[in-house]
Amino acid sequence: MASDRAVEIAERVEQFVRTVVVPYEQDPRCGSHGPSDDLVHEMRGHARSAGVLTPHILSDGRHLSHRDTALVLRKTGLSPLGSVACNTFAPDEGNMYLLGKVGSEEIKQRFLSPLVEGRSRSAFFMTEPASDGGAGSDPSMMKTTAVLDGNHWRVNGRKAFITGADGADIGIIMAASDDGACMFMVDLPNPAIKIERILDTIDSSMPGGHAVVSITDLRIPADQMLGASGEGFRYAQVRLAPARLTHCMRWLGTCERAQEIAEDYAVSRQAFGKLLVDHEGVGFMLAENKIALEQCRLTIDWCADVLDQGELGLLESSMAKVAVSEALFKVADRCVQVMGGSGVSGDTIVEQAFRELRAFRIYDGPTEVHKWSIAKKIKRKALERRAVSEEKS
Amino acid sequence: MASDRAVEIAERVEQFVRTVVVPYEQDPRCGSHGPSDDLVHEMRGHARSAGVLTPHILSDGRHLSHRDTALVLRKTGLSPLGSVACNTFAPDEGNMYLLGKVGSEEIKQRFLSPLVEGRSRSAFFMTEPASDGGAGSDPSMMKTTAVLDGNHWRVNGRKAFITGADGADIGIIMAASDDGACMFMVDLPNPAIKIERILDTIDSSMPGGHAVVSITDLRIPADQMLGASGEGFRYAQVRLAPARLTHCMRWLGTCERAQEIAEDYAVSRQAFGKLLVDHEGVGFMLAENKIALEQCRLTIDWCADVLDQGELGLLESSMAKVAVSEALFKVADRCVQVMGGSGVSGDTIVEQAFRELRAFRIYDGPTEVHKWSIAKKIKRKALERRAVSEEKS
Amino acid sequence: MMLDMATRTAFNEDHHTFRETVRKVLEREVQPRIEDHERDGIVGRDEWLAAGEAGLLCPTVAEEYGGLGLDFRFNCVVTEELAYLGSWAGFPLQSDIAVDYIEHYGNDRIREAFLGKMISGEIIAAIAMTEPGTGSDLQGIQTTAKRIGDEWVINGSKTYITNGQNADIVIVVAKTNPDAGSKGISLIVVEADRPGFDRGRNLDKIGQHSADTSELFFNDVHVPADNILGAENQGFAYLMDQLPQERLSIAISAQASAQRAFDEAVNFTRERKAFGKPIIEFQNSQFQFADLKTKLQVGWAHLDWAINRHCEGKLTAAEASAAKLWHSETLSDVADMALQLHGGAGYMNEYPIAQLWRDQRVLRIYGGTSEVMKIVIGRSI
Amino acid sequence: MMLDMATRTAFNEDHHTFRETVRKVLEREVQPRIEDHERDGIVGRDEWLAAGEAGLLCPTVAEEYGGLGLDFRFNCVVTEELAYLGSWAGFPLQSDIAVDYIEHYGNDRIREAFLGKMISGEIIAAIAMTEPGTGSDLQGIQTTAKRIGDEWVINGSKTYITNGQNADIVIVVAKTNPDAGSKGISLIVVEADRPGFDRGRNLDKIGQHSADTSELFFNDVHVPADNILGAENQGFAYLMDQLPQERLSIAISAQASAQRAFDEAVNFTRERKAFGKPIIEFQNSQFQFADLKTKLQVGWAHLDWAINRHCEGKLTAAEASAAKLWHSETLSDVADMALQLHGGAGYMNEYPIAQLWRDQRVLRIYGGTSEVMKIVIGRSI
Repeated sequence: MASDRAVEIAERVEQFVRTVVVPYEQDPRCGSHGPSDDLVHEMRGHARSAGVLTPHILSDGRHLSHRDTALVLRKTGLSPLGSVACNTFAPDEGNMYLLGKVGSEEIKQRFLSPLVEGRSRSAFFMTEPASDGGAGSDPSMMKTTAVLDGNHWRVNGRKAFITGADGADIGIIMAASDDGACMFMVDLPNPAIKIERILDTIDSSMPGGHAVVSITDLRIPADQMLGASGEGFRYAQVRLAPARLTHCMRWLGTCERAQEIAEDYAVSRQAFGKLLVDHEGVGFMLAENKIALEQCRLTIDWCADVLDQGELGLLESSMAKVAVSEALFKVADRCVQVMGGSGVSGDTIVEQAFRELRAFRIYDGPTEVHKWSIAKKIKRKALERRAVSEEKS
Repeated sequence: MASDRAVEIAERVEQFVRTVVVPYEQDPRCGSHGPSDDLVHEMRGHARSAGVLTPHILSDGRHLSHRDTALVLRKTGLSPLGSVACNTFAPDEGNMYLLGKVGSEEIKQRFLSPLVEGRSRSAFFMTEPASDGGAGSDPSMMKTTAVLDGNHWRVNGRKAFITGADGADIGIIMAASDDGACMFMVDLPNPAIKIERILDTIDSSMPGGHAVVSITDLRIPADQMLGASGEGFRYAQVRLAPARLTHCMRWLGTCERAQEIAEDYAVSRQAFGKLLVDHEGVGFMLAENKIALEQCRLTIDWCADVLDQGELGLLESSMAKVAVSEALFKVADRCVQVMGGSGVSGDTIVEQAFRELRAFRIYDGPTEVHKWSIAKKIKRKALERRAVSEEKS
Repeated sequence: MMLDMATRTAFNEDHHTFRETVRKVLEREVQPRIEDHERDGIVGRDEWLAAGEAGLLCPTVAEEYGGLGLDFRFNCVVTEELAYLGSWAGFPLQSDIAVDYIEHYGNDRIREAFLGKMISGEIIAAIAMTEPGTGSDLQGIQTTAKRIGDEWVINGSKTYITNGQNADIVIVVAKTNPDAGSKGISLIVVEADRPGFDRGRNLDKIGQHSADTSELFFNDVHVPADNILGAENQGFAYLMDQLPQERLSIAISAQASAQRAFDEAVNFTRERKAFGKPIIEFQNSQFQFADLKTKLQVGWAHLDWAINRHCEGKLTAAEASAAKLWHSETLSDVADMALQLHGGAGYMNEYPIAQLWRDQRVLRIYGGTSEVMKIVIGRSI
Repeated sequence: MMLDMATRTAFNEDHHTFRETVRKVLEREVQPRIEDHERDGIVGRDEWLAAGEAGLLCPTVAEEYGGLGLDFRFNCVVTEELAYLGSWAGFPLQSDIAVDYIEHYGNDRIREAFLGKMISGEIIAAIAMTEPGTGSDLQGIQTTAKRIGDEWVINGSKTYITNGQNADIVIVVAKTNPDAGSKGISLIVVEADRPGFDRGRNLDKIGQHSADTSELFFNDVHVPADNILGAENQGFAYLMDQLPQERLSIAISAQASAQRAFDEAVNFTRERKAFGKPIIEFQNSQFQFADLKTKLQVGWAHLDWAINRHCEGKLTAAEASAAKLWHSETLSDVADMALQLHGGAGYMNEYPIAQLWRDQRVLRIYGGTSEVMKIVIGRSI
């Protein structure tokens, strides 16, 4: 169960998102690469006043439990702008989590604080262009290198799909040293980090969009390494499952809102002499959505409980990511269909939800990659079971 | 969370089902109308010795919580014979629940005790033949009548799909008096209750199968009325949601077992030079199953929690029934497919699981009837929301 | 990359020859400008005129009205090639839908005035059916046309009108007898330069940006009485008569677009590697492709059956609705999986699959939603 | 209730006339005995002889071998009608699959001995491919045939063999060169009265009880050397050659069976009421029926395309596999929903839909599972 504290925070967040953020949804500053930084700052100002900025991190720096976070982030997700307004969006939310877990005091002071205060934006430079043969969804193929050069590291490489890189103030850069993968903190912009282009994508909720970035002879002082050299993959795994899951939380909120909009549409519009909702063809779609949304909530809470027990939760978060992203996409698709022509227009956030959820079935590991790894785990366990039963007999 | 007590019971049940019940699965006494009464008694004897007979009811007559019951019944369901062996099967399990809730002390003594002790079988005479225009899945259309005649009731009517009627010792009969629906307890067999025929159905787990029954001038002493006259629908609702949910629990267990069998098959058999599980076409099906099974468990637990809070849970149990029955059928279907030719043969319980789950998408309310009622509830809530927002503006 | 004709059964040599022309014209006139069309939200007049000059518009119009008098299969060729190319230029609306109303139900003056120029691309037509408050349920429309003297006076508003920005003439579906339900509907041609006619903004849509789509407003618009198509209050019957062809036309677009999605995914996954091998070699990819290829094979066989049946005059309303339903739903399945097979590139608008995926969503909605198709088919059982 | 020919494109008048005969024979000889077949797990010899006498068996066999030399469409007629009737009598295995091996690859003695009697129904054939340890992967088979003098000596076991109980002759797929993988496989005819040949029990299956299905055991079975079909070690190639027709045959059964499921559901829901109105009138029922009818329309169009293509010798292995995949998967969808529309009656075996639902499940498995179909199709991309 979510704590009373989380329930109270969630209520304030919901109130804020519904009354303050939702009216911004038709703001012209919502562009195809996410809301402009100007709009972000304006909404953040309101969030600060309302006491709902970075609501999942307590004033002493501790995070809510994953289970509590699930409730709060669902509410920030009620608008596609809500998570940006409340500073619970990707990649900052995951980056804050990571820095809180593995950052030294100096790093926290210098890089984490401005993020928590909603004054800075950050980007996580991990994925590399698959076309270069680099690390697509597979971090073990890291091609970006870090070479120690006196008391500095020199980093070279290319990164792709870097969400929020354009306009970010802080970067976490992953590169391979002789010890293995490392992470570095850098201030942005930096002339050695060049945004080659910002991709034009079908989703549009994340400020700065998704960029392809080249890193050329980037010099980073040695004390800006996050943690220890060669530990980068371990740190990435710390971030991995929670970050997957917070996507699920936010998009669940968005689809719950899409469902509300579709429901409202279905009880306010007539076709062939009766309310849309009274057509079974419509009512059944809404019923399927209601069931699917409940199951998504349960699946997220289940995985959050696993993480709260201190597990890495790689299997569980894979299962949750597949289940939630696929189910929410179907929910959004049915909302579009219930609303017909207005479902494909920008009049409501339903069409955005549809586009966002389509992308979510791919980023943070496509469904297929997760199924592949789940199948491997099934195989391992079944072989163990077989070995045990053969031993017995 | 399930209680420690339930975990302990569940472990004993699982041990019993796997070691004692599973070997009976190829017993020739497993017929197309369920296991024979002879086989049932034999297995019950073992269950009694192992201390796992009626494991969801404590020695003082109290039931485990619904949440605890969920864990225990999943384990009895690990074999399609397990729930019969452990006396947690339909309709007895639901009937025991009902009698425990609304039966007088005399009724409990006379009718409930032998059921709990696993010495008797019972049947619940509610559904009426749709072809007579009677109460199919719709109890408000009850056509069976009960007329007070001195200190007896005289009951006349026809009932259909009466599970376990053949061979039952105890009947709960629903009929309409002038006050409305009533329930009566009767000893069986009774010459006034004639089994017209036992339906030949695609499922085969329930002793006695499903019967069409005619009731002609059945005389029942007035003190064998369960509760009060006219309260029958309320009582039926007491039984309704929990009984729906225990089906989900048992069949979840069965499908978990089917998945184990399919997994074992996939790691022991080669095709085109590698283990079946290493073919993505197979591995991905097993991964989908794993996700679906977890979601079914979560959905059942969620609904059980609602019931444990004292709610009727009609909406939640409708949602759970649709979600679980549809998902488990797909799980069973994929298990069949993974196993190819042996999946459609009687060599393992996989083909039975497939047939049983097909039927479960229909009994206890077909998916469509549940979606219909969920849609009505969505409509009501959306209209309320609309009224509120119109009032505000 | 082009549509394969080897297994098709609807076309003869004449159609194949025509297809070569169509491909050349589209490659020269449309393909280089698709990005412009997407950005501008509209296809330019020049492309319309080029299409007209090359004989791509309205090939079925009878010779006596300046047309070529060809069979509907020639329309199919254009519709297929355009969809396969990934352009949503409104040519099919002109050729497969609008022109038939003018030719079949217009009087001599109307035919004279419009047919030739529709063939040449000088006149672009739109059909104004849907209204802000109604979906596919025509009986609910509110736009009225009142007979005053020798004129019709039209009031109301329409939305989601394809070719709405470009249109020179609009065939307006209006109530001429508001009390008579479906028996009080007429079709009236409104020239876009009539006072009181206004276009709303070019609507912001999820996809098909090249197809201009607008709200249209009619505020005391006067047109001559004989701008009516066919008889007064018979509009509903005319619409019903034309619907099978419209729905077949959408089915054709859907099938060709699905083939394009498949071809894109095959090409992409042959090049792109993951975990050290081309994505196409993973068994899951193979299985998904097998599933899609199967659907396409079934789809082409069915589409040719439907085209042949339509050209023989046998395609029923229910059959055409089933075609629209199946091909548009199948397109959604195919496009979705084709995108998924692209991985991260799939949601980059620069890849054709991303645009195609956005473009296709509305096919399950326009021309009658899937639900309306099911109502139509359901009634035939 | 019967299959509608009005929209079909594969058949001419001769086929229609033949179909009338087939219907009469099946109605007289098979339909009254379906319950017996289900109970006994086998179709009787009398029915086979009656089918043979009426010309239903092996219509394609050349006149020189005592056949009628008709085209494969006549086989299609029998297969369709049998599946629509709900009988899984093994006639199609005999006519569409087994007889071609004998006719195409058998020597004169073999043809002489078996063809006439296969046509008359006096000889029933089976094909023994699958083994207990292998699925559709032929390279994994373990049954061997060793050449000793003038004989083949066969050892091994087979399972899931249709017509296994009835069979008078069995075409055995055996390894004649165990080290050569797919290039070491041969086809050898084994007469059922040879010493060392044994039948296992008639297998307990989920459905298709009327189709006897068995394990077969070969324990030092001696047959003459010229019982081999075609050349030694060429069996794999022959199997590959014949597979498209086998898969098409399964696709035909699937489509006809799907049509029957639909017709059953329509009839049932017209009669049966719920909440006071016929089930067919609920919008959900209408939508489901619309969806099913659409799939059937698409399916018939595709099936006729495939039949025509096969008869022109153009149907590829990948196309036939796609047909088998699509029609069997579609059958499962249609049968499942048709059952659901029956409600409680749907899982009563007394209703044809319950039997049909059980019967159809295996079509996605036999003749190559859906997954194997996808492998075959995937390779063609």
